[in-house]
Amino acid sequence: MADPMKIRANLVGDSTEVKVLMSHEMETGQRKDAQGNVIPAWFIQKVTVLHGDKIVLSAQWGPAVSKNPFVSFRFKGGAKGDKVKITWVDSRNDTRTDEATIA
Amino acid sequence: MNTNRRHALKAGGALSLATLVAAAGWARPSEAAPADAWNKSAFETHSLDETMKALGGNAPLPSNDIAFLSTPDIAENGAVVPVGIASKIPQTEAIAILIEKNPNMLAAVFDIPPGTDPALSTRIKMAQTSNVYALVKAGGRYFVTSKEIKVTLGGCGG
Amino acid sequence: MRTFVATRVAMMISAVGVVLHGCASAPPETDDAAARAAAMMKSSFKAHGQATLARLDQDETQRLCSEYAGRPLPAPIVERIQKANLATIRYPGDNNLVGDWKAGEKIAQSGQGFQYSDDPKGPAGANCYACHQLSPKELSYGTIGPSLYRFGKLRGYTDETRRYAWQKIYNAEAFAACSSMPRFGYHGILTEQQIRDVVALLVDPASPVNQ
Amino acid sequence: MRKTMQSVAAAGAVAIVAATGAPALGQSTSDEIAKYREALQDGNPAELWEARGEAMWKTPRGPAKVSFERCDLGLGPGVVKGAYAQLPRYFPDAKRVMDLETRLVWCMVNQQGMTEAAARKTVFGNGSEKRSDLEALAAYVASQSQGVAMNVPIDEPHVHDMYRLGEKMFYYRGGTHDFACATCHGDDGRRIRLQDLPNLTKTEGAQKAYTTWPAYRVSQGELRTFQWRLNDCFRQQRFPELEYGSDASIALTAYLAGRANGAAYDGPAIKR
Repeated sequence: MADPMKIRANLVGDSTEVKVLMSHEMETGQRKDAQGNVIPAWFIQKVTVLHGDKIVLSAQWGPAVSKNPFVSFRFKGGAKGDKVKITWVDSRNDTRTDEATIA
Repeated sequence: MNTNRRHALKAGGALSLATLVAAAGWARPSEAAPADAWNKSAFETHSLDETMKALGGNAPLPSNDIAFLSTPDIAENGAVVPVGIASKIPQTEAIAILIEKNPNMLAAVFDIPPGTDPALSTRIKMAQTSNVYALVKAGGRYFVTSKEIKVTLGGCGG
Repeated sequence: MRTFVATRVAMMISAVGVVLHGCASAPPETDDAAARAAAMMKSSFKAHGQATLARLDQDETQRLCSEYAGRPLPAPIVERIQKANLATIRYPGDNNLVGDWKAGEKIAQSGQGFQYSDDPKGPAGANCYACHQLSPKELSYGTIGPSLYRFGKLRGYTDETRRYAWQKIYNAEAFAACSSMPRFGYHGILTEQQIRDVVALLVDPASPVNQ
Repeated sequence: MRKTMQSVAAAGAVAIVAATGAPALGQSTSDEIAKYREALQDGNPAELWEARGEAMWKTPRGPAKVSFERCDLGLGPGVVKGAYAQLPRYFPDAKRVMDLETRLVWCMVNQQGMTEAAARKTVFGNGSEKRSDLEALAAYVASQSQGVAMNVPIDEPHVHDMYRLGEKMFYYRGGTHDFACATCHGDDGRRIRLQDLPNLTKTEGAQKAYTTWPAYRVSQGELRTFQWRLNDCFRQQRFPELEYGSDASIALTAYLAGRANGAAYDGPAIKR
C-alpha cells in the first residue's frame, strides 16, 4: 500500500503554491538486482491536481522522474480553506489520492 | 479524506482520473489507444524528432522565452536533478522535459490549464551528462530551449 | 632543476617536522583509553566477507599514527616511520616503472576494491580523484591531497620523477609519516602493473595530466 | 601540529602548481554545486519517513501491543520533543549509554515484547520491499528536535567515558588503506571528489555534520540514520562491519554528538 503524499498548498499573493512529495520507487526497468535479473519498471504514469473540481495540473511521467517525486507549481483562483486534491496512477495501476487545505 | 484504491480506473470511482486526464490537453495517445491512456510510445523515443512525432507535434522552434529556473549546470548526483522550467510564451498549454542521453528521452509532460502559471519544478534522473530540453506547447505550436547539465561522480566510492 | 622538486618537497617535510617537534614532546598517556577503545572495537565489529576482524589489527605505522594523532609527532618517530616504510618498497624485476596512462586513468577513477561490499576477486581501483586533481577534464576531484596536475611536466620527464612516483604510490609513508594516502604497494591494493599504469598517468608526456 | 606539517607540504605543492597556471577548482563548479544543493531544499522526501514514523510511534505494536508512547528517550515516557538533541545518554533501566536507535530497539524488546532479532530485522531499508521501521521512527523523533540546541550530557560519567573512547576510535587507523575517521574528517576545507568534508575535530564542523542526520540521501533514495552513516563510513574505510547499536557505534556517536553541543538541530536534511 502506497504511503500518503505530503502536500503543501499555500496562498502566495493571488496564487496558490502547491508542493507535493510522493512516496514511490519510480523503478526504471534498467536496473539489475544482485542476481543479475532486471528489476521490472514500476513508476507513476499519470498525475492530476484538482482545485475543487477544476484541474489545475495534469501530467504524464516516464521512469526518468526521480524516486519519491517532487513537483512544485502555482495556480490562480485558490482561497484559504479550499481543498487541493492530488491523484497518481502508476504502471501497475495502483493509485493514491490525497488532499490538503490551502493555508 | 485519503484513499488508496487499487484498480480505481476499472472500478470507476466517483473521481475518475481517466476522465480527468482525457479532458486535459496534450499527451495525446495514438489513434487506436483509448483517449485516457498513458502515451507509451512517447516515452520510448530516442531523439527529439521521434518524441515530437509520438506527441503529435512538428519540429519545435528555438525560443528565448523559455527559461530554466533553479536548474544547476552541475548535478552532484544523477539520481535527483532538480529542473525548473518557466514559459513566457502566451497560451502555454504544456511543458515537457526531455533528456537527450537517457535510455528514453521523454521524462515528463505537464499539461497547463488556463489559470495555472506556466512554470513548474520537479526532479529527474540523468544517466550521464546530457543536454536537457524544455519543450513548450503554446497556441498549438511547439517551442524549445535546452541546456547541458553535467552529472558528476561523487563521494568515497568514486 | 625541476628534477629536484620532489626531493625538495620531501626534505621540506622533514625539516618542518624537526622544527615543529623540537620544542614539544608528547604528553604521556594518562590512562588506558586507547587500549579500551581498541578492545571495544574488536567486540563491536563483525567480519563481513573479505573484511575480517584482522583488519582492526594495526601495524606499527598505524599504531604510531593513531597514538600521535592530534599531537606533535616527534622527529625520531617521523624518522622511524619513514625509514621503515621506505624499506618496504619493491621495484619490478624488469625495472620498467611506466605503463599505460589510459589504464591508469581508469584506476584513478575507480573507488572499488577491498570494501566488504566489493568482489574480492577485484580489480581494485586507487580512487586518486577522490583526493587529487589530475586530468583537468575531470571536474569531480577532491582536495585531501595536493593537485597532481602536470605532475610530470613540472618535475621533468626523468628517471628520478618516475622513480619518485613509483615510490610514493607504493608507500607514501616513506616520505610523509602519517600521510593520509593509502600504501598501495605495501598493502597490495594495486598490482605491479596497476602501479605502472598510475605512474604513467602521472609521468607520461601524452597523459591528460600533463597537458 | 602534525596537521600543520601536512598542510605545509600540501601548500608547497599547491604553490608549485599554481605558478604554472593549473586550473583551480572553478568557482563556477562550486557555485553550481551550491545551486544544486539549494534547489534540493525545496522538498525533502525525509518528510515521507517522518510521517510514517509518527504513525508508527502512536500505534500499539509487538506481541505486547504497546506503543512507543511508553518509550522513555530520556525526557520521560513518550516525550519526543527535544529528545534527539540530548542523545546519546545513560539509561539506568538498561544500565547502558544509548543512542536513539539503540533505545528504540530496547523499547521494542522490553516494552513491546519483540525479540531482539525481530526488532533488528531491517535496520537499514532498501526500497519498498525492504522498509525499515527504525529509519522511519528515527526520522520522526529527530524531526521533533528541529531548532532545539544540541545538549548531549557529556559530563555525566558514563557518557563522558564513551565520549573519550569515541575520540580514540575517531583517530584509530587500520585496514588495508590505513584510514581513520580523521583521515577525511580531520582538516578544514577539504573535499572528497566534490563533496565537502566537515572537519569533525572542530566544533563548527561537528555541529554542521551531526545536526543534519538523519538525512534523505538522493544517491540512494533512502532516509539514512546516524547508525547508517557510521556503518557506511567504516565500510568505505575498508574496516569490518560496525554492528548496529554496538558499544563502538554509540561511543563514536557520543563523541560526535557531544562535539555538536550548542548548535541547533537542523534535520532530517537532504544530501547527495
